[in-house]
Amino acid sequence: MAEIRTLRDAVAELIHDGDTVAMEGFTHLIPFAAAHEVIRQGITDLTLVRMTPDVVYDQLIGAGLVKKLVFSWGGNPGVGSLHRFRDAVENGWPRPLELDEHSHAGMANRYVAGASGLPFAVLRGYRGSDLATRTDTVSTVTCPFTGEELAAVRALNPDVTVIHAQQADREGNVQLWGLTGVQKEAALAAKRVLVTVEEIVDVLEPRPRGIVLPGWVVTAVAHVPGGAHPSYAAGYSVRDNDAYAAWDPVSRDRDAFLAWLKDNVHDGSEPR
Amino acid sequence: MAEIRTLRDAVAELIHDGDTVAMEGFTHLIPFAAAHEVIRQGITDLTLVRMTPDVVYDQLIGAGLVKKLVFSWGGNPGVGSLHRFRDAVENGWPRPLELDEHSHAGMANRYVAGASGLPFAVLRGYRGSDLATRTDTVSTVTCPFTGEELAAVRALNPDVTVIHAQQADREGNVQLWGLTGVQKEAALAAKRVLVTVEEIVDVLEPRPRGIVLPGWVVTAVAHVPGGAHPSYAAGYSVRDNDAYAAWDPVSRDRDAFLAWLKDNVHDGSEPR
Amino acid sequence: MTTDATAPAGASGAPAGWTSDELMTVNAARALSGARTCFVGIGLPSTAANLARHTANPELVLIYESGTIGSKPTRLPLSIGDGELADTADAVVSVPEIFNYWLQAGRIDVGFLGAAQVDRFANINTTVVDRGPDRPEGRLPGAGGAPEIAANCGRVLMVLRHSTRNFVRKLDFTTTVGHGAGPGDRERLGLRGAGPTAVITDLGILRPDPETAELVLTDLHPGVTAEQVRAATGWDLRVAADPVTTAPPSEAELATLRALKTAGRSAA
Amino acid sequence: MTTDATAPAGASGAPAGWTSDELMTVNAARALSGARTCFVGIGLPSTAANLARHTANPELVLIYESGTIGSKPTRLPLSIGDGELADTADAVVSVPEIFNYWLQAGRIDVGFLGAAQVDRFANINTTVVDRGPDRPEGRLPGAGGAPEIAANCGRVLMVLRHSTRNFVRKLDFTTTVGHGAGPGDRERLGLRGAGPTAVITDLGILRPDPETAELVLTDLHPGVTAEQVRAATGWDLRVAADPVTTAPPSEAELATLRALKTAGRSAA
Repeated sequence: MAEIRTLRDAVAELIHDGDTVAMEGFTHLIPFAAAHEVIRQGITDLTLVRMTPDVVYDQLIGAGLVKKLVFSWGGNPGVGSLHRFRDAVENGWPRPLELDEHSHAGMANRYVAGASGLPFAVLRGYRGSDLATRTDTVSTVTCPFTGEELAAVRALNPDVTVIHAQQADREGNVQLWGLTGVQKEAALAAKRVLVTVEEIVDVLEPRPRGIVLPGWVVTAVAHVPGGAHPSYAAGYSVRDNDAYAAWDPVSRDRDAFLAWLKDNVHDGSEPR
Repeated sequence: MAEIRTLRDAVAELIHDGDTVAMEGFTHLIPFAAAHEVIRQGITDLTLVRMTPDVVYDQLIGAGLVKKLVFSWGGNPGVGSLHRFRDAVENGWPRPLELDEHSHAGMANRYVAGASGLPFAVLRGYRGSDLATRTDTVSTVTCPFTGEELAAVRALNPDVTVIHAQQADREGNVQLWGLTGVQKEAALAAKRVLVTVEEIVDVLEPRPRGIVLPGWVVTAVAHVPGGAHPSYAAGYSVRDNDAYAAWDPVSRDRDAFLAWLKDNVHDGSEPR
Repeated sequence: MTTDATAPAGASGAPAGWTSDELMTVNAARALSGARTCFVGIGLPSTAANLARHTANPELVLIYESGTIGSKPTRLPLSIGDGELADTADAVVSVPEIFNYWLQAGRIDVGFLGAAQVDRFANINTTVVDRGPDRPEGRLPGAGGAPEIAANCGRVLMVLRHSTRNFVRKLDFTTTVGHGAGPGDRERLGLRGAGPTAVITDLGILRPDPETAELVLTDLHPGVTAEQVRAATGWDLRVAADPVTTAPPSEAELATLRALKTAGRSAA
Repeated sequence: MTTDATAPAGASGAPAGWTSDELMTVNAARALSGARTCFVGIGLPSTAANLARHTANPELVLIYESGTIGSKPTRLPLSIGDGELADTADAVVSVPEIFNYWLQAGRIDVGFLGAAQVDRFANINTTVVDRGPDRPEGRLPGAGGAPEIAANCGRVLMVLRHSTRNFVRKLDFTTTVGHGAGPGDRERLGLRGAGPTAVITDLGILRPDPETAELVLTDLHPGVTAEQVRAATGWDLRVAADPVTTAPPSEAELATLRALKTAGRSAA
């Protein structure tokens, strides 16, 4: 069964320099607080995996902790570009950023293969796209029954997957509901799983549109109310759109970003 | 959106001689009433697909309507053998029965491939088993990244899938809950979908552990309370274990079976 | 130039004015008339698809890549993860499921996409742009769902603002295939469906020539000339023999669009 | 012969008697001591696994191929679709998910199987039996989940009644691979885990020889002799140098097993 830890201890124990880390949450339930704890602890040389890097990875990239990004769409949803991501890719600031770039369908299936214990997944995808020319994790397989050629994508098996959920019980069983994205697959594909939760409850009541991760596939749970802010946590908080909009000017400017990082993450008063 | 029809009309319209038909429901929510309507209408030369043929396919096979069975486990759960199935396979009565036999994992993945619009699925399976020697729907593929050889199974795309669910609304949106087995995959893999339901409601309230099939992927809904009897319908009825036990002596004897068929299906008073 | 252009105050019951963005969105919504299901990209496509559900096509089933099927938002979703998309949906499924069981299986009528760069065969680049020999590649957001949306829907609609920056002679990178290098290319690549059937912009509508698959200007928005559109296009754009003029936005269309946008904003 | 055999009334607090089936089930349950997760076949394995959860291993996570994870039934499930399996589970998932994400990914400690025919390398036949030259093949139920359960769990336990009909020199059909043709075969075939580590019967327990992978009689149930077991085995069964005698069922084990069975029956 999963152990219930402080965020600080859980991050220190589960995430190490050089790890491949997936922090998932498709717009909803993005584990911002855990990412900020990674920044505070200065865990570096990370390969970050995420379908939609979002503001959360912009912050990690800007902090200089990321050597490689595996992703399929990198923008600030509803606002514009991720400027720290662009600055790293275009100008190598604060360090060069290697990319492994896919489509959403490809990334989703890479997690599915990882969760399924398979080395690859098959999909109708990438046909005619230049994406395959820039990665070695897309190839083809031929159907042994029809002769049709299909895309193959290599399985993703992160060292650690971090997600945010609404609830856990005291045995570390976790329930999330609403848009649950690719979180189950990302968690089951990983060697270690850290879940931050809004609430720890005595009994997890099954919810409509809920998924449950049993405690024995979760390594650690940390109680971090608001741990998905500024993204949504259905049933607990709505999206802080102002924060997403406010990110744009901050991220456009290196100094503004560094000041933001100091004030809001290093010296901030977030739950740890 | 799905049309709401009588069972008689829906079966007549959707299921034809020679069709490949999947009636799914993993012990729970088995569409018995629809199968009996197929028997009454004498729809024949069917290829039947189902992971666990159960008593429901024993009846269709005994009625002489089935030329081929695609399956992975054919028993009377908790009771013993399916004697009509055995009589057809071993003695060709009332007609020979061709088999395409798989493991559960293989069958489940064949439906997944069918639902996904892929010609095949990949799994770690069948290794060292003689199963592959008796079917042309198992083969191998080689991972283009690791060189590992894995099993490939051919997609299943039934002409018709028939399932039983707890509820539909008037637009033909369907919700089932509890053990939902492989029903979503079987339905989405098929060209036509018939759903019998316990109840037609004004509004489908999302249920814990529920899945919804939107009306636009369902061809017809028939209101057939008790349509899963003698299997379970969670929230509506429990399993009639006596009926499963009583099936054993009936199915052991050809004459007893024919008498049962006449009394209970052809002359019976089931909802139609 | 695009968002501020307004039409003159209309006579005969027409609204007092509209922006070119509104013209684009209204026409994009109209293009969804008759569709049963639409896989909706966020941004302009989502605005148009939601407008369609409130005007031209109330029965339209909206499908978002975040896993919602049959969403019926009363305001514009603020992101693809907006709770309202889930709360009002007929079904909510995982992201792998939405791509594999719903999109890839070929059961969606219309894929609705935006784009950064489009070429004459309606191929799309959303990955990188070449900014000249002395500058690094410019980074765009990336593919998202587009390659498989364009590959697996019955047909594809695109909506984007018209400029030589967006409508280019040659893509710097092909993220998503529209009609490839021309007729027969979709079949050769094993892509399902008809591919892009209309590119709706703030100036007019381009559609592929049935013979050559090259985009042709077939519709002009009120007050826009073919020369304006050609000037905003990076290749030598062909113009249909007798381009039609799109109907101006109706009062109902404009009122609905503005109400949707206001509701979306106030919910922020 | 198997189900009616009873032990003499016990002294020193032992229960008054037990059937050979109860001996088998109690020993099968004990074999689950220390396991975290068990993928449970229906029938004898399910009875044993449920008994284990009420005796030797209260924390045991039961996983059924119908899609339930962490079921905690208070009575024996009557079939794999029993509503109680779902109602008491930590999670309920689809059948494809249980096989792909949970079993195939190698996250289950123990696979617990029954069998119709077993050979000396603990390979299993549940497909067809040869009934002689003049008769058609006899039909068995088929593979079910067994091939992949045996291929993907950390180790495999088997429970079945002992007779020359079940323990055969040569399988008529290999449905499920245990140790194949001997040492190294699992690795060669790419099968995960240790394979079958114990075959628990109504007479005793067989375990694979660490060197040869051939099943050896290592444990005898109280009152059973090695010769009885050899006579009930279709090959020349090896017997460990000093086979241990299994502990008789405790009062608690028997009472719990009988209560589970009664509850199961009365719920019918």
